[in-house]
Amino acid sequence: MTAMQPAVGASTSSDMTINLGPQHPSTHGVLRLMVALDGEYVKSCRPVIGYLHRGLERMMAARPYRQSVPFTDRLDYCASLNSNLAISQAIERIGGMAVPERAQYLRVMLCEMNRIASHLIFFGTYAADIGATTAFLYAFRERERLLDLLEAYTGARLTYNWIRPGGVASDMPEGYAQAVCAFLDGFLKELDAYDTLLTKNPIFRVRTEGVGIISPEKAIAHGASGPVLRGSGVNIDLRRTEPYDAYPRMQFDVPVRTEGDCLARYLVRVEEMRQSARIIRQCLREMPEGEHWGKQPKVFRPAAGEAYSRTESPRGELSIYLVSDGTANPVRVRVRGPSFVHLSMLHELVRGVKVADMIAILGSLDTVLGEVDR
Amino acid sequence: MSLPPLRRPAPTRTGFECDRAFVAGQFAAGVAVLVAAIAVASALPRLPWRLVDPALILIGSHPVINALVKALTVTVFVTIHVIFLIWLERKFAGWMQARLGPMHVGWKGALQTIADAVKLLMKEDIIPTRADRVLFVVAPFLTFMPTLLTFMVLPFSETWVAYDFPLGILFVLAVTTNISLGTLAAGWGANNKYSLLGGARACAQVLSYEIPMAVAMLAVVTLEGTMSLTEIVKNQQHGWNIIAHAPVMIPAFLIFMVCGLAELNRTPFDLPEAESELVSGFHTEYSGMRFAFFYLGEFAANFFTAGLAVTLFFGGWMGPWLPAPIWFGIKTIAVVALFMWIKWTVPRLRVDQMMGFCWKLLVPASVVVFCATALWVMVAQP
Amino acid sequence: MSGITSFIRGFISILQGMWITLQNLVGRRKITLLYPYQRPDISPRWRGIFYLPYNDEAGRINCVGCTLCAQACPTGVITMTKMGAGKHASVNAFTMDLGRCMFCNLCIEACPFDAIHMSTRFELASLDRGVSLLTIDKLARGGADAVERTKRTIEAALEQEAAAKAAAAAAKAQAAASAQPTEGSGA
Amino acid sequence: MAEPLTQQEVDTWRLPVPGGALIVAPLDRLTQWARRNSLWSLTFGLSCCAIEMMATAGSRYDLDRFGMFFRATPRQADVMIVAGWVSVKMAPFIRRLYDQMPEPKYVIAMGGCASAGGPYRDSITVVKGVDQFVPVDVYVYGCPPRPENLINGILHLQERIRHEKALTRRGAPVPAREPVIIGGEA
Repeated sequence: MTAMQPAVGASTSSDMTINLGPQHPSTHGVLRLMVALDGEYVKSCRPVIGYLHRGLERMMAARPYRQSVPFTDRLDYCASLNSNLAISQAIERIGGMAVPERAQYLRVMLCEMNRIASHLIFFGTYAADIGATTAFLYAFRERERLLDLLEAYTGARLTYNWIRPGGVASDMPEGYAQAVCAFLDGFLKELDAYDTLLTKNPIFRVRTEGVGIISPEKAIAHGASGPVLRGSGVNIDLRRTEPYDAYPRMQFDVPVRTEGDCLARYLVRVEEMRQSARIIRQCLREMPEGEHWGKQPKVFRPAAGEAYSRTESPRGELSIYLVSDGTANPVRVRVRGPSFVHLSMLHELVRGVKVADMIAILGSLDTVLGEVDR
Repeated sequence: MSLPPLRRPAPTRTGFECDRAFVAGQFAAGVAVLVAAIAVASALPRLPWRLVDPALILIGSHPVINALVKALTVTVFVTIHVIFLIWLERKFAGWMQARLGPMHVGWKGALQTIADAVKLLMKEDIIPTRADRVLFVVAPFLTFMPTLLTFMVLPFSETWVAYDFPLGILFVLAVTTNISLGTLAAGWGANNKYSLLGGARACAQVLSYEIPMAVAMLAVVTLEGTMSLTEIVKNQQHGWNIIAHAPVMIPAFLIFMVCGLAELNRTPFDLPEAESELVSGFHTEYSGMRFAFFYLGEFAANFFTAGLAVTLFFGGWMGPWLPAPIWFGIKTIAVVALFMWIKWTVPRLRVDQMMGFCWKLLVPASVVVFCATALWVMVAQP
Repeated sequence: MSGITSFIRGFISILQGMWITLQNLVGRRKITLLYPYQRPDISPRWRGIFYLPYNDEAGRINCVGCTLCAQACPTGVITMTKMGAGKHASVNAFTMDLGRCMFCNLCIEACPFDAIHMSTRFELASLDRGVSLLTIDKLARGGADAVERTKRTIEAALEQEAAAKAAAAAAKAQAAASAQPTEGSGA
Repeated sequence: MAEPLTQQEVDTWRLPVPGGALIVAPLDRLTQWARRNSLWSLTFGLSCCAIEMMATAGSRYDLDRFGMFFRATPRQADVMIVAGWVSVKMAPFIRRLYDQMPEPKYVIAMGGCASAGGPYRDSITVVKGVDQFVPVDVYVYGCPPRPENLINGILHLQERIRHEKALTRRGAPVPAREPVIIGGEA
């Protein structure tokens, strides 16, 4: 990241530098923040990253194309299927594979289910950051029900590796659509209860309203995407502006809020869960019969060239860039992670706020460190 | 999704073979030692005690012995009820969060707190190298002792009160303020930045919220015309304060509750130990038994604050059929449950919001309530 | 005035929140699974530790040692050494390194002989790090016995094949020998 | 606390004092019992496994049943669950956190990465298992392990504490046991 920002005002003896992290309950992984404090006020903040670095891009480049999919599970581990989709799309583009229509619907359904799971983690951890432990456990209760469904389909709870180049690894089990619909009915009711518990709570509102305001210009200038961008009033959603898979046929609203503060980002995510539920229902209703798996070459050696895929992960624009030289392994894999971009805004956002606000702002950016460090 | 039904496996844990004879021998030897000890003890009365008897009678009527017995009773009571309260809090939190809480240690986890206490007792005791040793060692006791002292004047019934102090409320206010001294000592002594921030927050918080709390209590004093806690309860014979004088006492009780939450560092005001910000706040560096004392003090204060609320607003030990101390216990636990309920529902305030809430809202409100009570006394009472 | 109304509204919403927690406290069923005493509802598709199924009819495990699974694995979990040859091939050493495995299912999909399956076994805790290296005795259904029987089956088949080959060769030689005189005579 | 005594325990208590076992045995047993039923864990998530660790603490699996809950500070923790891969940059911090924990302390390596390097064993930046720099008591394999699997590891740890001389730390060796993961049945 950038060098340490000059402190606001002159340094005095009352300054105190504290290390938040790498082990700290609210850094969501192993982020380290070197924070200069003047009493309770943050004078400057310098994020230190790299504690989860494992050379993932290089590891993916050292393996045949299709073997890099399981590694993307561990890229953004809150939303593995969305990461699977990003690399699968890139591989399909570089190899010129087609995806059957049913597989497209299955992909959209899986991604939206994972989006709900990911936003539930955000909801829970954000509530815990603000101090509401019970909301955290309620969110995880609903997430368990969703994970049961995902487990019944994919056979894993967190790292699915189920969206593959050319389609989806298998079709749905019998009676799955009814089970998903039953879950969604209960889930939407629960979501309303959470609104009452947390969103309407005056303490939660005073903690998040007007805190960490990102102006639309700033969001665009930093390359923010996803709920952070839409919380600032910029209506860009890749599912709508550059639709892929079955998204062009889906009816859904893109929630946008103009305030740009922590509450706006939170509300955008909560509303996105409702829209995801809508998309899943549409998928289940309109899903055509057919193959879940396209025709694939036995030995995958794409011609020399490059491909770039853009997808809308729960955190924002997750893109993967592949370069091929005609051999079985890619020459270069590059991941554009939204968390990394959002984290780069942190030091500007937290200057001059209180420690508690810094935690609220960091939580509202919803970074996943596995994606930041790669 | 047809999934297999739940299966209940056979118990998996098995014991190991052992030298039963040896153990039996050891136990027999131990029993022999015990029998010998009992024999010696039973022989003791046959010794020429007549020579010291008058001295014993003299000491037994001595006020110091009397006081020691009472102090010991209070300490034992506090320890035991804290063990119960911690279990209750964990079960309460568990049920509220759609889970079960402690389950496998004793019946429904009833022995959980005892296991925690024994474990904390056997843990390594760490004093950080660059800590201020004196402050670090003294701080847990500084937070625990004032709470223990306050139990002295808490009336469990008309007779079950260690010392019926005529100025009980003044005593309570004077003593509880000292808790912040302990937290500040802990925050400063540990030489940890999180502790320091937590200690500073705790001190500011407790001192600020003391004012509206005191004013709310003074409203009760105005109503009752006495500062003795026993007298206050006795005056509520014809109706609890909160019912008989509802227009002024309900606001006073709300103010008292909010300030009580703040004094106890419970959730809307748990900034001194805010986990997501300050790791563990002022007790970040404490381990083992020293940490247990903080816990003990916190839960004892919890019980005391609830007991004070019951004494001031809910008629203390008054109640039909059951004995007085049991009524007091039931009411107090109910108020403690209310504390827990609030704690597990709401998020946490920011530090400036917390101070603003106190000085901009609670202090004026408490003064208004106090004046209203004075008016109420003049108008409603003959 | 708006301050007072917003304060009252906030107070009411806190009460609403407390109502929700109260409902959970007394009303709703707790979802806790008492795990060591109750077994979880595990999906039949759950990707647990894998095993080599034993084919009772053929008297052997299905694996033929083609290393397709090892090639499909992104992390090099599987190593094997082949035993036998041609149609009667199997493995006599097949190790799986649990410490590397991502449970990604790629090996199972790569296998053309249906020789590896994922089981729903999920209890993989141990006091010993060494257990992560699973040998064929532990992977095959039926354990060392199955491996031994596979070995015997393969050896028997190989012997049979060798015998058949030898017999064929002998027959050929005999035929050649019987044909030689005519050839010789022809020459 | 009602199980028969082990030979090992009995040997430990052969004190030259009459009634030695009567005094030491209950104390030792009590300490073991308290330690294994009150394993406070350090809030320390690294990566994917941390999400599963959170799920284990969640309502469905509820670690609080075993008296386990998460403390944010190492001073009040008994067990460190290392959940996720450990990079070379992170390893010194884990060692430091381990050093800051008071004795007796235990470590659970959760997931393949923390146990043995996991899928990243080829990567130059990932440490090949946390037992390279802290003593690990229980290895929980899986990628990531199910919450039940983690609870299973915790039960193993409780079992291990049951077999150690409680008044000292780690005196008795852990008795040989059937390896858990092995065998073809599922």
